[in-house]
Formats: sequence, C-alpha cells, structure tokens
Amino acid sequence: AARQAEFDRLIAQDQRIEPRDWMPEGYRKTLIRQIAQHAHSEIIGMQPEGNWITRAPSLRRKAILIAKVQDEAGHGLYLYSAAETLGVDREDLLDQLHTGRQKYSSIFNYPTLSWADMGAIGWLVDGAAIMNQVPLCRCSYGPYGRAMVRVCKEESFHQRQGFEILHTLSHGSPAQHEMAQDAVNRFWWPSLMMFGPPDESSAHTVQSAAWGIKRFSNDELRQRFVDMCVDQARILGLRLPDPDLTWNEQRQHYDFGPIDWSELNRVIRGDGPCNADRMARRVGAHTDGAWVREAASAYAAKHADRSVVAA
Amino acid sequence: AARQAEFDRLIAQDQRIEPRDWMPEGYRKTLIRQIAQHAHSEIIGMQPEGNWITRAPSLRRKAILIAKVQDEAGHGLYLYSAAETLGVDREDLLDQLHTGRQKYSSIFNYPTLSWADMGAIGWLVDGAAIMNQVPLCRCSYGPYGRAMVRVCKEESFHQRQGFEILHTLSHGSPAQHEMAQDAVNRFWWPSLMMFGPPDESSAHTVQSAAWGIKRFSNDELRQRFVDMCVDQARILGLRLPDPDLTWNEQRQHYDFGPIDWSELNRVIRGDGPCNADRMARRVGAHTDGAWVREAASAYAAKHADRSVVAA
Amino acid sequence: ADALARYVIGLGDDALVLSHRLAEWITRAPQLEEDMALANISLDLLGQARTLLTYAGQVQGQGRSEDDLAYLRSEREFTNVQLVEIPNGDFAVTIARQLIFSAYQFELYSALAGAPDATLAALAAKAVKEVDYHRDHAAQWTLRLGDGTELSHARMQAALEATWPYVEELFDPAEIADDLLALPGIAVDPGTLRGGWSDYLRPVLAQATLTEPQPIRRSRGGRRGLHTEHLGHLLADMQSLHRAHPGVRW
Amino acid sequence: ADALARYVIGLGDDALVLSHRLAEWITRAPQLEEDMALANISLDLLGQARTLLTYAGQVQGQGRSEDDLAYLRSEREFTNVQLVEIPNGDFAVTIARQLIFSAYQFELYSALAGAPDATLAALAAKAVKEVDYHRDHAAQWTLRLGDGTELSHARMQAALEATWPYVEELFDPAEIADDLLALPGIAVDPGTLRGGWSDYLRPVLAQATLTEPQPIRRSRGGRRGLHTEHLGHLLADMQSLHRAHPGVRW
Repeated sequence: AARQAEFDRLIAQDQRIEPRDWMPEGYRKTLIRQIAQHAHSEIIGMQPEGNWITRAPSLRRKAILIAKVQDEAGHGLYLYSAAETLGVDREDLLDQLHTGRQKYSSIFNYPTLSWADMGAIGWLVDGAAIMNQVPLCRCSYGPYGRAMVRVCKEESFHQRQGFEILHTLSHGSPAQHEMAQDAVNRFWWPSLMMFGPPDESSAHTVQSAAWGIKRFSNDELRQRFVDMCVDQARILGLRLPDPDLTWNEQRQHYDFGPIDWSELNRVIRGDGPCNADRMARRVGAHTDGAWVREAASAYAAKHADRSVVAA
Repeated sequence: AARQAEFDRLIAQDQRIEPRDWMPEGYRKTLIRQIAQHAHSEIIGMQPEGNWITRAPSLRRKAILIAKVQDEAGHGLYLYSAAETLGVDREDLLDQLHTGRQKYSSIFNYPTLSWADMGAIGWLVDGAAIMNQVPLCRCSYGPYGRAMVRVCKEESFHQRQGFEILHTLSHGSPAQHEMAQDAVNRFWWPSLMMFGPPDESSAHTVQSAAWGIKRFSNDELRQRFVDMCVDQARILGLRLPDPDLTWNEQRQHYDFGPIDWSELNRVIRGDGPCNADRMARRVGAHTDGAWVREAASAYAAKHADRSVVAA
Repeated sequence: ADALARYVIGLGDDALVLSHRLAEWITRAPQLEEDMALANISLDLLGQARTLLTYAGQVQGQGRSEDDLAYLRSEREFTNVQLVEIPNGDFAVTIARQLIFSAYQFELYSALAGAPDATLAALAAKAVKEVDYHRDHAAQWTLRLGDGTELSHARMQAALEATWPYVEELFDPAEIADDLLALPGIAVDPGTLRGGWSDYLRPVLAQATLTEPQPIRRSRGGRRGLHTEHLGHLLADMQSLHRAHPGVRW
Repeated sequence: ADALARYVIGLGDDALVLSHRLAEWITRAPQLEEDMALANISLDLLGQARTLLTYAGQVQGQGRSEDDLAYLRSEREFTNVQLVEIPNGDFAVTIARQLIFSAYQFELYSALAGAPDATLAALAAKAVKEVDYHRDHAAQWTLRLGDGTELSHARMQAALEATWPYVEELFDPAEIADDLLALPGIAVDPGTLRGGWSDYLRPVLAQATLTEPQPIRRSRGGRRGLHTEHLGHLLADMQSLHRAHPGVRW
C-alpha cells in the first residue's frame, strides 16, 4: 500500500517511474504490451520500405532509404531494450509476434506499389507516428520516454525526407506527379486509422491517461494530424482524397469525412493485403537465422569457458 | 562368334543395329556414353537460354525462346529413351551427371550475358551441333539414328531463329549491333571447340568410325562449319573474331587461326565460368523435386494396388 | 471502347503474368516432363495474352502493340488478378494456383465463347481447349500430391491454404463493376462462374483427400491495379531489356 | 583520362554491386543487429561508390553523373570483379564473400591512400577506416560460425569453398594490364596486395578451425565486363525504375 502510494505520488507529480521502482502489475503489463507492439511495428515497418531499396531511382535516394530502414531497426532494438527493463526478454516478445499473440501497427499491412509510396510513408505514416509519439516522450515510464525522445528526433527527420520525395515527384513529370497523388490516395485513410478507434470505443484510453502513459485522446491526435496535413498538402500540390475536408471556422479545425472502421478491423484481424507476407518474411528470417544465432551462442559459451579455465 | 559375324555384317552393309540385336560390349558402352552425354547436353543446354526467358524483349521472341528451350527438354527426353534401349535407366544416367561422372558439352559452361547471346547460341552453337549431328542420323544404332533425325530437324529450325535474331540486331540500333558483334566474339571460338580435339589427339574416333557411329572426323566437321559461317557472317554484317581467317584457293576452304585447346581443357576440367552454377541448378532442381517424384510414385503404387484388389 | 479495352487487358494480363511465372520454372522443375508441361502451359497462356493485348490495342485505337502494352505499363497499370502474380513457391503452390486459376479460366472462356464480341468469342473458343488441358494437368498433380506421401499431402494442403485467400477476388462482381455496367452481355459476371468452378474443384479435392479451406476475404483489387508487392519485381525483370532500348525492333 | 575513368569505375562498381547485395539482406538477417550491421556496410560501400562514380564522370568530362553511370550502363559495361555479384546464399556465404572482399579492399585502399591522384588518395584514406570495420565484422562472424556449432562449421567451410573460385581474379595483374600500363603509380598492381591479404586471412581461418581452400583458376574477366549470369538480374531490378522514367529528377 505504501508502495502504491509512492507510485501514485510520482505519477501525480508527473515524475518518472524507473525500472527499479515498484509499479502496479496492470501498469507493467500495459507498458509491456504497448512498447512491444511499438517495437514490433518498427521491425515489421522495415518491410514496406525495404521493398524499394533495390529499385531506388537514384543513388542518393537509395542511401537515404537504406539509412532510414536501418534507423527503424535501431528503434526496434532500443524499444525491445526498454521493454526488457520491465522483466521480459526480446526472444519472448519476438515469439509473441511470430505466433500472432502480439500485434504491430496495421498500417504496415498495406503494400508499397510505387516509389512514391516511400514519400507517402515518410510524410503520412511517419507524420502520424510522430503525432502519436511526441506525447510519449513525457511518458511516466522513464526508459520508454527516453527511447521515444530519440525515436521522435529521427522520425521527424524521416518525415521531412518523405515530404521532400513527394514534393520532387509532384513537381516532376506528369507520370511522377500522378505517382505521388496515387500514393497519397492510397495512404491517406490508413494513416488516419493509425490513431486508433474513435474515443468513444477505445478500451485502453482512460486508464492509460491516468497512468501518464497516454496524454491525448485518439481523436484529438487525429484532428491535429488532419489540420497539419491539409496545409502541407497545399505546399506539395497534392489533393487529400476526402471530398468532405473543409475548414470549420467555429471549431477552428478541419472537418473530415467518415472513416471506414470495418476496413481497419479487417486488416487487424489479419485480412489486410500484406499480413501474410509480412509475417512470412519475419518468421522466415528468424527461422532461417536460427543456426547463426545458435553458432554465436555456442561460440560465446566456448569462449567464456576458456576464460574461466584460464583464470 | 556367329553373333559377332552377324553384327559385323550389318555394320559392313550399313544396316541398322536394333535393341534386340546382339552387339559387342564396347559398342554398347560407347553408345551409352555418347547418347547420355548428348542427352545431358540438351538438358544443361536449357540453362543458358533459360536465363533470358524472363527478360525476352518482345512477346514474340519470348514465345519462340520458351518453345526452343522446351524442345531441348524434349530432345533430352528422347535421347534418354534411346539410351534406355541399351539397358540403362534415366535415373542412373542423371545420377552420373549429377555426380560428375558423365559430362555434357562444355559450350554450356559459358554465360549468356546479353540478349544477342540467344542469337549467337542459335546460329553458332546449334549450327555446330547440327554439323555434328546430321551424320549421326545415319548412325548404325537404330534408336539413336532415328532420334537424331527428329533432333536435327528441330535444331535447324532453331538455327534459323538464332540467325534471324542476330540479323535483326545487326541491322538495328548501334547498341544492338554492338550487342550482336559482342555475342559472336564470345561464342565463336567456343563453338569451334564443340567439334572436339584435333584429329591427331582424338581418342575415340577410329573405333567409332569403324562401328558406324562416327562418319566424319572432328577436323573435317570443324572445317565445314567454318566455311559455312564465313558466308553467313557476311549476310549478317558481323565479323568473325579471327584475323587469320582467309580463303585458301588451293584447299578450297577457309584457313583459320589456332584454337586455344588449353582453354577447352580447363573448361572440361570444371573451371569454366559456369560449371558450378550449371551443376548447382541441375542438382538443386532434382533434389528439390525429390518429394514430388516420390509422391507420384506413391500415388501410382496405391493406384496400381487398388486396381489389383479390384480385379 | 475504353471499357472493352480495359476488360480485355485484364484478361490479357492474367494470362501474361501467369505465363511468366510458369516460365520461371523452366530448368527448375521436379522432372523433365514437368519442365515441358509447364513450358507448354506457359506458351498457351502467352499466346492468349498476345491475342488479347493485340486486340485491346486495336480497340484503343492509339496504335499500341502487344509489346507496348506488355512492356511499357507500370505495376499500377497492370490489371491482372493477384492470384497469378504470387511467387511460385514450391511445386504444390504452383499446382494449387494453377488448379484454381485454370478452373476459373475454363468457366470464363466457356462463357465468353458465346459472347457477342466476335474476337473474344473466337479466342475463347480456341483457348478453352488449351485451358481444359491445363486444368486437367493441375488436377492430376493435385491427386498425386494430395494422395501421395504424407509429406506431399501436407505440402499440398498448405499450398491450398496459401493460395485460397486469392480466390474471392476471382468471383467478386464488384471488382469489375464498371465493366459489367459498360459492357452488358460482353463482360461476364464472375459471380456466375463460381458454381461451375466449385463443381469441378470439389470432387478433385475430395479424391485427393484434401480439405477445402474456408473462404477468406483477403485483399483484392488487381483489376484496379492494386497488387501484391511481388508484381513489381516480376515486371522489373520482364521489362528491363525492352525499356533499356526504347523504340527499337527485336 | 579514359584509363583513369575506367580504373575508377571498376572500383566504384565493386562497391556499388556489393552494396546492393548487402542491402538485399535487410529485413532478412538472422538478427536485428545484423540487419543494422549489413545495412551499415552497405551504406559505407554505397558512399564509396558514389564518390568513385562521380569522380569517374568528372574525369570522363562528358557530363555523366553518378546516376548516369549506375543506372544507364548494361551488364557488359559494368567492370566489378565477379566476387561481389554472386548471390547472397546463406549467411555464411555472405560472410565469406565479405571477408575475402573487405580484406582485399583494405589492402587496395591502403595502397591507394598514398597514390599521387589526390582524389583517389583522399577517398581511400577515409574509406580504409570503414573497410577496417567491415573486415573485422566479417572476421568475427567467421570465428563464430567456424568455431560455433557443427552445422555452422560445415556451412562456413562450404561457403569458403563456394567463394574461393572468385579469389584469383582479385589479384591477377593481367585483369587490369591496360590500366597498369596507362596509369603507372596510380593503378595499384593487385599482385602486390596478396601478401597482406593472406597475412590477415590465414590466422582468422586458423582460429576459426577452418581450412583454406586450394586456389582455383575459375573464370574471371569482371574488369573486362565478363560476368556471371547473376549480375544481369541484379541490374534489371536496380535500374528498372530509373530507366522507366528517362531524364527526370528524383
């Protein structure tokens, strides 16, 4: 009870909970679930962009894209590390991903069908991710908050790169412009879904807010995102594919059309365009690499033995 | 001895030996070796051209190329059947190929590096093959001779197609012309080597000639091939890469430069550019397909059992 | 004319892309007879694709040849169903894909053979005989693999599970709603083909001791240019040489 | 100038093609750390390629950019050594290829760092530090795989056997005889690099309990544009998008 009181005090004062601090089991579980899902999203998220590395249309763009996907692997790594401070290990979390017991962001179940998708993912998907993640930098759990600071910094760099890809395409040849518009058409609605279900049907929001994990509601963040994108789309010279998008003087926000939540639910359920391919690639890489990881362990064990013998 | 006399009589009268006829062991072995090597060459020979099927530059050319490679599989099949009339089976012969105990024509150890190679292989490689094979249509062993009639007919069709590919390229854009010339440069000398070592060092020639298996010497066929190609190269508008190539009024043949036999020996020994890749593909396909062949056998066995039970 | 060209291109792309996938098997098949059989099916489909794309080019009336359509469109402009573009996988996946597709194409061509469009009808009447062989070839292998060894049974069942998510797209009229509207009596309502397709497949699967997977509402949209990520790589290879030398003759 | 450009393009192509192969591993590596490490090496090599190809374009003086050279040359115009174009194979093959190549490149760049060509010398001085890391990374994995499990030992040994045929090409002065003649003091005689290369490799292989394969005189000729059949498919994928949209900015 004293420990609970101390925890509550830290949360109330907006101070950080650290790994060695006591925490309620629900808090720990919520964090593990959220951080793991976030980590999984980073590594599955490497695939849609990885799909265009070998075809990047200039060496400069190729270098930027490889570096970006590499950053995502890095984000995955430090998010798994943050989760490990809560007493789980990466191997278990990966196992939960591979067996479908933990999820990753549904946005990565859409295919990348043209180079412009590299732009749309940077601009819209990373843009939405940042919108979601910036508040997490102040998350009550220290290691997660600090990981998010680094992640957000790199993500906002990625978002600018995505914007620049689209800008170049939009102002390039007619075929390039069309490619850019098509990518935005395909990624706009899925990006809006990245903020999760509407507030009235979001299960975790209230408790997470009380624990200082979540600081804004899904709908608040979604609105902020829409407002930002409308302005940027104008600069890009691209249309957002929503006829209902209009400025609401009273709300001082853009109104937007209804979201097809049945689509999101279908994709979450596993029937998105790429769910099966994403999992096949991930599980395949893990399975094919087992002998390599085993070799590394065996070598390390032998090596450790020898040092012991020598000592 | 009576059987030997009858065999000798048939050979002397240029009549055909058939599977049920008695034949000397050496004759049988020579034929098995030669027919098997020929069959192996057909199926390994599918690979260099197979390499360009997915990239054929027009749908018409793609259809022609698939049909050609398919013909080669067909040639392989009926040559294996001809060998089987001598009391071996295909599975054993394939095993000898896969373990390197039987060879295939060294020409297929060169890579196909451009589309023009499809032309050069048709014109030069199939051209040399025909030159070698037409006399085999009169081979003393019936099943082999008859198989060769069919093979030669299709090969000469392939040769014309190859010629046509080169002709189109040679009279196309400068890049296409250069592609054609480059292909001829690379395939000319290896094609001359397809006729085997010079007569003075050819081990099998004398006995094979006596048996009515071989009807012209390596050097005779090679000369005939050179004479034919010089004329055709002129029509193609392409150079043959041999500065010594000149008409010899006295011999009524073209003289040509010395052949680098050390190169041929190296490639036969296994150090050609593609030996390892060719074998890896062949053995890989066979190994990967084992479960399919086993399923077919198991199904056939069940099915046969059932018919027996039913009867 | 636009609608007709669009409809015909979709059918042509189906044939072209599956022909390409089958051609990838050549020199890799489990036995020589299959190198030949798969090449043969590939050639039939390529022939169909050539007729269809040539016809589409004529209907468009802008002088585009079969090669212009095959080699100079992007991934988003191809309108084949997704089923035909998925990678070959093991032999069982290739057979499952072929069984599903050829049985579908058989029903489709049978219907088109009576269509008022003379060109389509003539093509379909000729092609349906080829497709009958393709379907039979796939069915024979389905039996052998399904009722062969324990391993082959497991792989064939897994292959059905892997390919089944692409079935719904074939029969959903919504996928070609515009064509159905614009080409009454010409474009075949794919929903009407499902009965015949099932009637063919079910006994084959049953005899092969295989279980028909549950229908799955996976992704679709191939007819609208929405594809798996596999098609782009296939086209990159297929179009590479043609695109590297614009405007020449081959 | 022609000779210098040709020499520099060969070095640039080595880096470009191997960078591409390593990038193919991304999302397929045995563990996340290796996704990152292989991406890192890929990026270093890509950076070197860009510097080298840009320099070659300047030396040629015909206004060709790094992208013109990377995306608009055919397979016969690429002059990388064959080692870098062979497929990734399993992780052991990738490591063997990297060990052989990085140890070679380390010696080469060390020599070039003292070359009279200021641009090459500056590039080499910077890049040799990157390559030192690549070499070490490959050596560490060679130890782990060679001296890890029985399976990994077998695979690592097999990987050495599979890659060794491509070693001789690296060190044969005849392969770049024209460059050596035309660029005395600039082009490095590759024969002189073999000693240092062996001195680095042998102890690694010994410690990893691996056997150095016999030297094999396999095919060569990458520097003259003679390649394995694998390079063409790599370039088809790599150049597809760039070639589909001639002359635009990206």
